[in-house]
Amino acid sequence: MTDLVLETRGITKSFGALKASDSIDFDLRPGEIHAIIGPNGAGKSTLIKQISGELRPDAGQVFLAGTDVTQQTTRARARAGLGRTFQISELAMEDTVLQNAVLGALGASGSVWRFLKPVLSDAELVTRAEEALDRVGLLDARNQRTAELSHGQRRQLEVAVALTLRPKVFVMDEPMAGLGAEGSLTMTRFLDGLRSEAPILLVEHDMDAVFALADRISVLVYGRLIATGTVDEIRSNAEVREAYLGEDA
Amino acid sequence: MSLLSVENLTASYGVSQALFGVDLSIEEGQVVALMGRNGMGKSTTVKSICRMIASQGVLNFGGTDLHAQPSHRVARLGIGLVPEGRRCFRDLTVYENLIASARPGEWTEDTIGDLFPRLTERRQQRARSLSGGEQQMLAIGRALMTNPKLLILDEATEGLAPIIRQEIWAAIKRIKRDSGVAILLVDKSLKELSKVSDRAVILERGKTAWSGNITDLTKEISEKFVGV
Amino acid sequence: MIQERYLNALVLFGLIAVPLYAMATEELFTITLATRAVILALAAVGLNLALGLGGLVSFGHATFFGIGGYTMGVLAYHAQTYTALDLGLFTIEGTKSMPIIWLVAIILSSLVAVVIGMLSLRTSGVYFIMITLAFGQMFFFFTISWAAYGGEDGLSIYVRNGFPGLNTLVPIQFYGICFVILCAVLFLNARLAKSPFGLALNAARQTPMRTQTVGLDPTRLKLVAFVISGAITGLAGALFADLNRFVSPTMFSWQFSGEIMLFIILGGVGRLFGPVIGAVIFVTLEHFLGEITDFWHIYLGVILVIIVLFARGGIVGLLSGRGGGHD
Amino acid sequence: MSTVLIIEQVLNGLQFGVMLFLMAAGLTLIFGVMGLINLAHGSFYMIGAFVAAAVAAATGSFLLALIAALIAAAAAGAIVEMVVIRRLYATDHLDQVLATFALILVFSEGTRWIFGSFPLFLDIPGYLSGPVTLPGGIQYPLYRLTLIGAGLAVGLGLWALIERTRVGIQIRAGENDREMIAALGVDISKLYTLVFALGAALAGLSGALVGAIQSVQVGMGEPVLILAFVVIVIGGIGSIKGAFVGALLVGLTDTLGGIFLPQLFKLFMEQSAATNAGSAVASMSIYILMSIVLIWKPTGLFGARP
Amino acid sequence: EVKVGLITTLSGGGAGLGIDVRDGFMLAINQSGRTDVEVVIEDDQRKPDIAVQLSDKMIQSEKVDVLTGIIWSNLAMAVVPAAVNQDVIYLSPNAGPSALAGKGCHKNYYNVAWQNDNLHEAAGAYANSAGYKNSFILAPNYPAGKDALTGYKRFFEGELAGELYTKLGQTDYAAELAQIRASGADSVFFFLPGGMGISFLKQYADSGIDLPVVGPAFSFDQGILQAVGGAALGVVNTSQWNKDIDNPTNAAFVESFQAEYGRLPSLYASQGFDTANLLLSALETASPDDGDAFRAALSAANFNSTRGDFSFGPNNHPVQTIYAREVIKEGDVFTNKIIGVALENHSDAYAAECKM
Ligand SMILES: Nc1ncnc2c1ncn2[C@@H]1O[C@H](COP(=O)(O)OP(=O)(O)OP(=O)(O)O)[C@@H](O)[C@H]1O
Ligand SMILES: Nc1ncnc2c1ncn2[C@@H]1O[C@H](COP(=O)(O)OP(=O)(O)OP(=O)(O)O)[C@@H](O)[C@H]1O
Ligand SMILES: [Mg+2]
Ligand SMILES: [Mg+2]
Repeated sequence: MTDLVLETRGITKSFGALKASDSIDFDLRPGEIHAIIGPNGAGKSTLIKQISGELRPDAGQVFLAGTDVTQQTTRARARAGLGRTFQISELAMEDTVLQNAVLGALGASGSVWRFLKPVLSDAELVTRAEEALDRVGLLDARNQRTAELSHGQRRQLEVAVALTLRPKVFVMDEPMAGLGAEGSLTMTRFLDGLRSEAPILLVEHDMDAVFALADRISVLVYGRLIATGTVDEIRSNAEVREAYLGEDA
Repeated sequence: MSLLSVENLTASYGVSQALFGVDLSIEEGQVVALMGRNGMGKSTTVKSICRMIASQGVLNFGGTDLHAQPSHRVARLGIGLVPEGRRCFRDLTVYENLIASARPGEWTEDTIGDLFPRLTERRQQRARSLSGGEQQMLAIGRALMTNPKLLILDEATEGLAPIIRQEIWAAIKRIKRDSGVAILLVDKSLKELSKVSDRAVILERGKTAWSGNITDLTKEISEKFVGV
Repeated sequence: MIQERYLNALVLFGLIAVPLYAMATEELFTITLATRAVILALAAVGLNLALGLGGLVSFGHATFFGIGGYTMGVLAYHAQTYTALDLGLFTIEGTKSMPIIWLVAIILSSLVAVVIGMLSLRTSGVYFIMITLAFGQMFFFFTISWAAYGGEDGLSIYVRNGFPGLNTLVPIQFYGICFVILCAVLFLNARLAKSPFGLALNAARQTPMRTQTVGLDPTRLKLVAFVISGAITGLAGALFADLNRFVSPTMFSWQFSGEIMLFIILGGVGRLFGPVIGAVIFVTLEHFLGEITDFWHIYLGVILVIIVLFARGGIVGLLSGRGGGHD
Repeated sequence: MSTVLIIEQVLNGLQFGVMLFLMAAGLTLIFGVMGLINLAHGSFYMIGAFVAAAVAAATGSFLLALIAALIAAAAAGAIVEMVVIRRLYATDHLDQVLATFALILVFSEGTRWIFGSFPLFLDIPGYLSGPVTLPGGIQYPLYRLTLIGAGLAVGLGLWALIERTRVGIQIRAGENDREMIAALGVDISKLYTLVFALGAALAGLSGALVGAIQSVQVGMGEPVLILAFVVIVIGGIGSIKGAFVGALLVGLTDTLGGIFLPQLFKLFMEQSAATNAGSAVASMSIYILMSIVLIWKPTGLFGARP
Repeated sequence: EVKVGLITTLSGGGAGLGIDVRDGFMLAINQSGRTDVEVVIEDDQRKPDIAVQLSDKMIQSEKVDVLTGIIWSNLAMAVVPAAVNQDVIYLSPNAGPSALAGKGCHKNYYNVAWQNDNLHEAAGAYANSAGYKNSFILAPNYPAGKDALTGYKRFFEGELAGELYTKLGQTDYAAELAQIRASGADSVFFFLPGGMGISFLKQYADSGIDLPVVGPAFSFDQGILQAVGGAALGVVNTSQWNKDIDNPTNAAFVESFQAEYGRLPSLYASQGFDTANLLLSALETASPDDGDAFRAALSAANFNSTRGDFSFGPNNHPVQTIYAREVIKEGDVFTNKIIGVALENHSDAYAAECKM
């Protein structure tokens, strides 16, 4: 089982009486996009937070490329190759687009304890950052202040920062949130290309995107994984239709 | 006379201008879709109407010049806002969020509870610990509790599960059918918008680029301005 | 509107020209005032590193200022009384040499900053403001009752300490020392802000979550900033003590912490020269308003209120037309 | 030390705590609930005491003096809010620090300008003076019991206002998102002026009440300011219950520390050194308490907000 | 032409004392009618660093011959040693820290008020004469507070029922009062300057404790008494001056001060007045330019003091009589009345250590 890029075993987390994660076993294989869907408040973000290290599970373990990282910090997991994007953009709003990307490159290089040389004269970091910006189509905006970006551009920057880390696995919490119809399409195409680089754990409510992208889908309801399967299996699963999809899909 | 009429509206964030001349009008009881790509000025238009940023041009609501009113008066005239990004009061409980700005009318805690039973379950939980979707429901409930004449929903279904999205669309339809509330809708789902809206206004670079009956919104037009 | 760069150059020019002019016209006290302004500016530049870059609103920076001051006071006191300083395990001699005193001041304030920083950084926001204040108050009350070194009366050092090759008793020479140190620290600060560390620190202030997910430790970044900041303010404290040839617990007082912060806000948070301009203006106002009326605090207060209300981004923001710095 | 004395000292500690709460109550409202750093809180406290002293001297009535203190401080608060503070809600805390620091200067020197440089006289009214005997034979000043009563009443009233009324909810909503609560139809500007004035009035009231047993002088507000901040932060910002518990803790620590620390040091030190060291540590004790609380619970005892 | 620098506290909390010293000083200068004495006045805000800078200014820029005015011991300690070493005469109108009276004495430093311990020593002496056997004593925890208790104990012959150091700036004394009540003391001595004393006395009066209180004049001075009110009535305090000391200089001083400023003079005003008169008397015989002669003229103390006989000891500190006074009410005004002598021609404990 060591070829699993990411795995959780029996992850459990309670908030008071509420069980937000109830013994969740989840895995991510190389080269795949594995989507997690589920009603609002089902515990998707809570699961992601436990995978990324923002929250400690009450019980259970998280494995990253076969190593137990349950006790490790967010930081250590990032260094071990976990690239995460947030449901609500977490960016340094006063800084430029390039600076945000360089931050990612800097984190990956680990050479932050340098105090005198201007960071933007470090060709290696800047190249790495610009490459990532180029891939998401933000290179032209590199000197703009992040606060001036439109919503869609910020989502792209989120992804670019994750790209600079050259992660082994992407964990993305609702990357399409707030994107217009057109933006969602563009993002879908981009993620489709990304899967060859590293597998993606995708949490998303945009079913068009999920059905277009996912190799497998897991459904989370009230903290429990009630089903895992291919797009077609999930689409036709009565329980999933009732809890999540409605008559729509 | 229209309930809300907006003519040649302009607005800026500091030195950068965001609106260059928006025209739109809403009749009583009408549902109007406000569309456009990301960053075209939809939310800025909404914020101008609610007087949350300074703007110029005509802003008339039921015969009152909104530009002469502070933000809270606008709301009391009967405009209820569900803002982009939810903006629930983090440290207040669900219940407190709902009643903080409530005004008497047909929407009460009970009727909101019927619309979103989940909120009733979380009545004493603080908004900050709600899930994204729960917060969205709360924001809608909160706006309805002000019992507005015009309800403005800026991306109200963002981040919601399909089944809840359907509930919200159903709720919007119900509001449209049962109460005389007019609705201004911003949403990315063209399919749903065309089902509930009477009219559509499309923004392009801060200007009204197209407006008309929803039935006249052809595939070409929407592809040109919205991308799909 | 002046470009910030030119404004900064103008300030530097003023800091050179005014004392030289004062020396030529034998207005010695003007030099003393300028020295005071430069040293206070140095203390504030130190705080600005934590506050402006790292977002750490320390209401206890007087702690480091006081430690620097007492380092000077205690070492010079032992040198002046020809007694050794007994540290239990070993004894050391006092000294009247500025470079040694500075070094000790920097080391001691850094050490204290490490401890205070580690404890305080568990908190954030207003809690951080208050816990740093608490540490400052502890030092304040400790020195008040520290009878061995004068308690509330403080310590007088009759003759200013020495610097190799200079006569520090000549006001303009001592001013020169302080001014050069200020320039060096400003230079360091400017480089730091653009360095990898500066970028990361800046991000840690704005979005700690993001900083963590790229594999950096925001707390450690802030701690390092806090320590550098404390060391600079400590150095300023040592200089201040030498300017006055006197140290007392007031150097630890919360009012003083507030004053350093005031310089920064007045000048412009996060602006390289903000603290310098703030300190210069404050010292000038304090001195010249006092000559006009007994109730000059009222005028000072009104002027400050007007500045807050109408100069977003401090004086630098006002003059350079780039209002609303960050935070 | 006898048990009765120990009990009496614990009582003193609690009493001091309630008095601290009374002094901090206005600040709890402005800082804790509205989220505004108001360094000028001590100035309203001072204004209350001075106005009370002046009115008491002129009319001889303590009650009138209290009412006048309340009104004067509220008026000062309202003016300050409308002229200065209103423009600072949207900006960061630092501008508030600078502006309200400047206000301290204006108020302190303004008071000195109007009332002169010497302390004023304000005394306990006859009907509240002198000690009463408590069960257990403890002699306790009636006026201090009155202060306890006033503190408890103010605390309870504040708690009910903030937690139980719609206005309270709106105030708290405003602290989370001013723009949004306004966009939903609440006149938050007017509300904030009122709240600020109320906070100032409470400060003025406590200044007048406490001033009767302390010295009414320029600068009397500053130590109060710091203590009040300590109290609120220990309890956790935004929590009235926290402020109350924080006040009691500070009161007990301060009182009992002053008494028992020197005794404690005597166990392993010689007499006068122990007195010295003990008193030194005692004067730091509340700050030590605060840092321990914050290191243990970084958002105070009852504060939830990160 | 003589230039005098007067650095004192004119703004903020302790301004009342500084203003009194200044007013007393200027009254004497004006009465002398001399136009060749220029007085430069500066406000130290009660901050030591500001005081030091002002003294630098006085010495460097104003080139004053004489400095005076400082109220507080800690400010004096910051200013005086450096100033007198630069050959400037310093005349202290208040504050006499022991460090400047003993080993640290200096030929250019003259104290025209008292050595810090003096009034406390007198209080101890008075307590003996009043027959107190068991005193409870308290003072704030800072050098002047420690000096105060040491001074009291130096002369008091009875037992101590308790000894307490309170926090500097403390305003609530419930805990201390409970301890006093339980201690079995027969008298209380306290040194709590400024607002601390006002608070203590008010709370003491309200506590129902009925022991006699002794203290130094600072908490019972004209400026403060009105704020303490009835709570101070009957309390005995020690002072080298009072407005009813019977000599022509004093009578003229009290009358002219009242006429000029519309209030009763305080202890501090009398000290400012005496300081100025000492200076004026020396200027009659010598010029500050002639250092030794001028110092000799100062040491002679050849002036009419408001407190009657006044002379300097070997350390340039006063040798003077210290009285016991009682707080009384005259019409609407609270004031003091001399009830006896506490110490006759008293010098200080440090004079022997002074080598000049
Ligand atoms: N800190 C917390 N304290 C208490 N309850 C919490 C906390 N965080 C989350 N919850 C609750 O846990 C449940 C799961 O929340 P989570 O954010 O993981 O949902 P989600 O699946 O991501 O929903 P959405 O799709 O709406 O984002 C929700 O009911 C939420 O209210
Ligand atoms: N706070 C702000 N400061 C500066 N510019 C802004 C700000 N908010 C929005 N803008 C700019 O104003 C323009 C209009 O933004 P607006 O938010 O109205 O767009 P929108 O149509 O609502 O987009 P979306 O669909 O992404 O929500 C954009 O170019 C955006 O970059
Ligand atoms: Mg989520
Ligand atoms: Mg929008």
